Amino acid sequence: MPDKPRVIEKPDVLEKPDILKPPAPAPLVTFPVEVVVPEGRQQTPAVGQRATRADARLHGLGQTKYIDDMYFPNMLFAKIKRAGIASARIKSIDTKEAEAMPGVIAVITGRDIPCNSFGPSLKDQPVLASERVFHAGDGVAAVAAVSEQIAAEAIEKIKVEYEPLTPVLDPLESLKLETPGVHAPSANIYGHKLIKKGDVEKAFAESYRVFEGTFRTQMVEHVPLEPYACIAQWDANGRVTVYSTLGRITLGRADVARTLGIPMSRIRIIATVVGGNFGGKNEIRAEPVMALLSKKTGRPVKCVYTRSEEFTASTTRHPLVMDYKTGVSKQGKILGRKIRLVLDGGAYCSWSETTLGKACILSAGPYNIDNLYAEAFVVYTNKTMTGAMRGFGAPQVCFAYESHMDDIAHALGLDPLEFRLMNAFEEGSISPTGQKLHSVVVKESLLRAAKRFGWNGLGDGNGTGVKA
Amino acid sequence: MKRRGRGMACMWYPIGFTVAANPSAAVVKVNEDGTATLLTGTVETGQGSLTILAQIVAQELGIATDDVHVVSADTDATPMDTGAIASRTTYVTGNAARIAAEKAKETLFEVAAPLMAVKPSQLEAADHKIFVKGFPQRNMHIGDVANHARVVSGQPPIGSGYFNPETLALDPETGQGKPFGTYVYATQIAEVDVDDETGEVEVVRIVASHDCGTAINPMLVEGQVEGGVSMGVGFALEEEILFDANGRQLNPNLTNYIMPTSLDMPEVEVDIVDNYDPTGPFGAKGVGEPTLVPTAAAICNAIYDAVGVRITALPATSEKVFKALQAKREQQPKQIGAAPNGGGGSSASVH
Amino acid sequence: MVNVTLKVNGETRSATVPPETTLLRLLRDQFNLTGAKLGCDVGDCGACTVIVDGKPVNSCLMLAGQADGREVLTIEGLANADHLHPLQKLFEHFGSLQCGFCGPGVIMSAKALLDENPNPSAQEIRDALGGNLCRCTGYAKMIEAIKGASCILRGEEIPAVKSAFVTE
Amino acid sequence: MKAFEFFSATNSNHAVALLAQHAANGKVKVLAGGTDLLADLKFSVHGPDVVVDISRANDLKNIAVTDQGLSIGALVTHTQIMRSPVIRDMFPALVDAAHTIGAVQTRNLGTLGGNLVTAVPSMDSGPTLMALEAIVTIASPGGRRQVPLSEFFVGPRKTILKPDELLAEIIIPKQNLGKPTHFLKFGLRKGQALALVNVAGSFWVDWEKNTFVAPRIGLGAVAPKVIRASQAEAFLEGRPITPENMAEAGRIAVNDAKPISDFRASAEYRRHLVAVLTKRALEGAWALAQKKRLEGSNGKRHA
Repeated sequence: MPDKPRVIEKPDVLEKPDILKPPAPAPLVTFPVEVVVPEGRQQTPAVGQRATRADARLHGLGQTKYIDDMYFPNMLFAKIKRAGIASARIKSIDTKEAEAMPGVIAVITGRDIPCNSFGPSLKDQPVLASERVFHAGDGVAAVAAVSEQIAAEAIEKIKVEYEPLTPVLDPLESLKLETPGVHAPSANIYGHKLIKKGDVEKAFAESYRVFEGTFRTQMVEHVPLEPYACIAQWDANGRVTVYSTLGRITLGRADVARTLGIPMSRIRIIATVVGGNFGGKNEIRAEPVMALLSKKTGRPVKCVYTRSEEFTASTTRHPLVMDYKTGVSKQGKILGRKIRLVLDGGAYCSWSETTLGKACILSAGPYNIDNLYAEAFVVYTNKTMTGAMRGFGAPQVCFAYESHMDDIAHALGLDPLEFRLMNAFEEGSISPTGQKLHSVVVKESLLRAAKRFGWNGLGDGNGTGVKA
Repeated sequence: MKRRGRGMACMWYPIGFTVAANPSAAVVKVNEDGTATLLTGTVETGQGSLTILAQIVAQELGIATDDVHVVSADTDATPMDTGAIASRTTYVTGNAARIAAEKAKETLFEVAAPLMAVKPSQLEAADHKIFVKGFPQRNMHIGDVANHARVVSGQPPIGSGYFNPETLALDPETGQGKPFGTYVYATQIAEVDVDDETGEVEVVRIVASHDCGTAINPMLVEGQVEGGVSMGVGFALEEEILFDANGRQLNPNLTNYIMPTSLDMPEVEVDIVDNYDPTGPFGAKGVGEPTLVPTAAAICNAIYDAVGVRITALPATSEKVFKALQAKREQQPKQIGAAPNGGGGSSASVH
Repeated sequence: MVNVTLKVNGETRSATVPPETTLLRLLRDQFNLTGAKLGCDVGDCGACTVIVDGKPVNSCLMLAGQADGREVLTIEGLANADHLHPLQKLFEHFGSLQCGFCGPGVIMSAKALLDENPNPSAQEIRDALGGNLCRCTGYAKMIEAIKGASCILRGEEIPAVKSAFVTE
Repeated sequence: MKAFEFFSATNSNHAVALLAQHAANGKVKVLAGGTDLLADLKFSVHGPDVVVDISRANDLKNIAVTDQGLSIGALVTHTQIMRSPVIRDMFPALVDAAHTIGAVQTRNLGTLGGNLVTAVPSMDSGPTLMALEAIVTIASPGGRRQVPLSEFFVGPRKTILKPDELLAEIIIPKQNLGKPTHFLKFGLRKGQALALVNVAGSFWVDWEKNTFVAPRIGLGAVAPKVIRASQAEAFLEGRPITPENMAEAGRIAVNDAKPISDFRASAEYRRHLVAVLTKRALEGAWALAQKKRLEGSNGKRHA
């Protein structure tokens, strides 16, 4: 460490050949030459063994290669310009200044995308917004440059002129027909589900008591520790290889083929190892953009989302507003239940249809209820799009029906365990959709958990004092 | 003063897509030494699905987990798979892998049968051997059979198979039908401490009893439950994407989006409910998603048990719990902590 | 540009990089040591944790210039040709990692803890992992493995694994 | 991150010289631990022209008891504070405060000086040092000057430091050495929490009368800068040490606080927390005072 300060001039790309050339070869990484196989992996029969994971050792050695750990010669780095405004009409996009920057190799916008829409069910999501912005995380342009730093500076130089529009943010507002359509001209309700069984009003009339409650849940992010990453490499045969953090390569390939307008046989998708999914990596994001940038430059192009893009430009968990009404007999048998669910779908459909369906089907809980009316709606808002997330609506409705169940148990002076056992499914029970259920163990799980926990009857809602 | 409470929640959750076809295909190649390679289009996103699939193939072929190498997640090299979604991999892809392994095994039996002077139907595979049912001493090492299959009888033992859960479309008017092949069930019970001065909630302990059919690998099931519970704790108490009046996120970073750290996690006791589903591979169903489903409800029920306030909107932040306590005290100034009937989120009406 | 020379996993390495280069970028892009991960780039997630002069730090919050002349240990330097570090062995044995992305950071934090505290309590382990976010595991099996590794390092028996099956 | 020039200082004088040299012609940032600075630079659209790295200035890394009091160098890391036997013995509150900052990794890099210079109202080092009436030494080309910490902060992320000045050391004056002090922080989670409110309570005891002597209360995250709860302090002075008086001091401290509502918490809730945490901090300090007395160590002011 020299004592005198280093005097150095501002770095300039043209004098920075080092970032254009691939990194130094990897040093020898040490690992045991003798591979000892853990016992569990060698046992037969294999099922039921606490076998260690095949990838565990590489994980522990830091040798698992995630996409951001991969490098190809001459690789470029891409960044996507985000709208930063929830609802607007795009008047113009000026990319000249960015294109002129030293180190910038290519810039594309939504107009460069052959078929600028995708989605698992409704194809309502643009790859890059070209006319309209539907939520603040929408991408509007992309830059490929010789370094991530230059790409990041370049997107700041892209000038986008917007005509701001009033965003729709509240799902209950959005539900009203007079509310302007997010995807005008159509109304904001884009999914509806209904499950009917017996006569719920009659059941309420015959009930000893009827309980009502409204429950709400929030928007949640998946937070995979590995942010979204993608590398696309277009070759001379017109085939493109896409390395992507995708949990569903089959659907991914179909979407890439559709948006690029090329046959599936020309697309190879490799998901390598994905650093956490939880539902957030079940559809394409920037794959078509990287493919086009690679086609345009003839070089491999890599894109890694920043943590903030992982929040604003990826799907999230649907917030729900849930109205419950339940009629019970004096003994505590559930006679009827009426449910209304409103799902905030955000800007795009994504996996909303699946979430809507599962939320509605599961909303009554694992209970025998002869009279049921469950209705669910999903609406657009100008918020971050919601999609698949661990549980597809189940965590939301479970919060509602199980909170509701406890309220009823307390009001009837019943032990929440007894009340649940009294109404829970058993082998052969008929589900809300009329399905005969098999291998049902709700009661077993209740009893085992209660035993393991040391559950002892109904509480008084005042807890037990413990030292602060 | 801290008050301790406990609350329970149970749930049911389906495996696979809602009605829509969600097939998986798989290819199993038995190598000349009796080890095997599985080709699958699903993706390892952390759950350990590839290890589970290897165990299923190994079980079918009577070899060990370590004898099965899995190639995955490449559209050029691996067969179609609906992917790592909807807690379907063990059940759907697992069934496909088992069927593919079974077909490869049939070839091995055809090759071995004449060598042991029996019919293929009289053979079984276990512990690296193919043997005559009821006469385990009459056996051949699976490697010898596999090698014979290639170099002598010229029948490379390769099997492919697919599986798609059996469903029935739902009636648009009544929603009646059969949307899923099977369901799993679970109960979680939470113990919490609530600081009745600040509203701060600490989750002390969670007991989680989960059904996943046969636990192909109990260690990985535990891992899924422990991870799901942590996501459930965040969902219950901390996590929320917040927006400003113009629809822009206020906290799109891990500084201000609050998820559980190691210091925020309770002791989690995982309990696997013994169960067997005849429609699953070796009785297995799945476990990925359901693990976080009941957590928030159990915690909020425990908060109610501790201090008698019902949180009706997640997350149950300290401030929300405090405000609920404040409202409750104003409601019943004289009798704090009295019998909470009516104090809940569900109002009652008598007929 | 700045010239940096540092000891990485016992080997002296040099590079000339732009001043704004972080230690993480230096390790990953210049030295091809990709074990340390970029998860948030602002020191919240801990996936980039490496040990500098014996202390775990977020390599995304340290400039390459600051690391000049220092000793850096990354996950790649933990095992040797003969055996895995007990932490690596037990993280495998207990299934402590799932997607694995947080793993290198978690293991380096644990290594630094055990170097200073050969017999940490569960709470001390939780505190040591407080800067390493994990979304898959709920941390439980990591804590088990770290406890186990501390036993091995002290030459004691590893406590038996809690099984999810309770015999009724 | 935007490009900038990088200079590394070998000691505090060198650092001040570098600042003087570059502050004239451009925006200069001082890099100590870097945990706040680098996180900021990664988001800032207009970065600094020059970054002066002082992390190697070893003359700013000492902890020592001088005739002025306890001197803590600006570059002492939070981890060093947690492990310093002197500090652990005299001011467990400083140890607790350091422990609540970020996580191990950030505590290993982050410095006490950096925490103060960043001047975020929710800083965890602030309340305790305010309660202990700390003084800071500022090094500038003209030499060194000292100011009370209470005058060091100007507003959110603003201090009195001029571009060519450097925070050199933090001094806890002699008369407060060993003063029973307790720190409490309330965050949105246990690990890596940002304070919604943090409070330090500190007082000497008149064991004959069993009354508060020189009570001091520091409040964080409830005003544009870290403040003292002067009204509550005035109330406690000379009053008997009782749970009622501590609770009342908490209620009074609410008037000293001017919290804002943000997405983390409402002003109303923060005010409530001020009352509860102030009371609890005073209770903690009282418990510590009694413990120190039993140990026969300094539970009361040195003669």
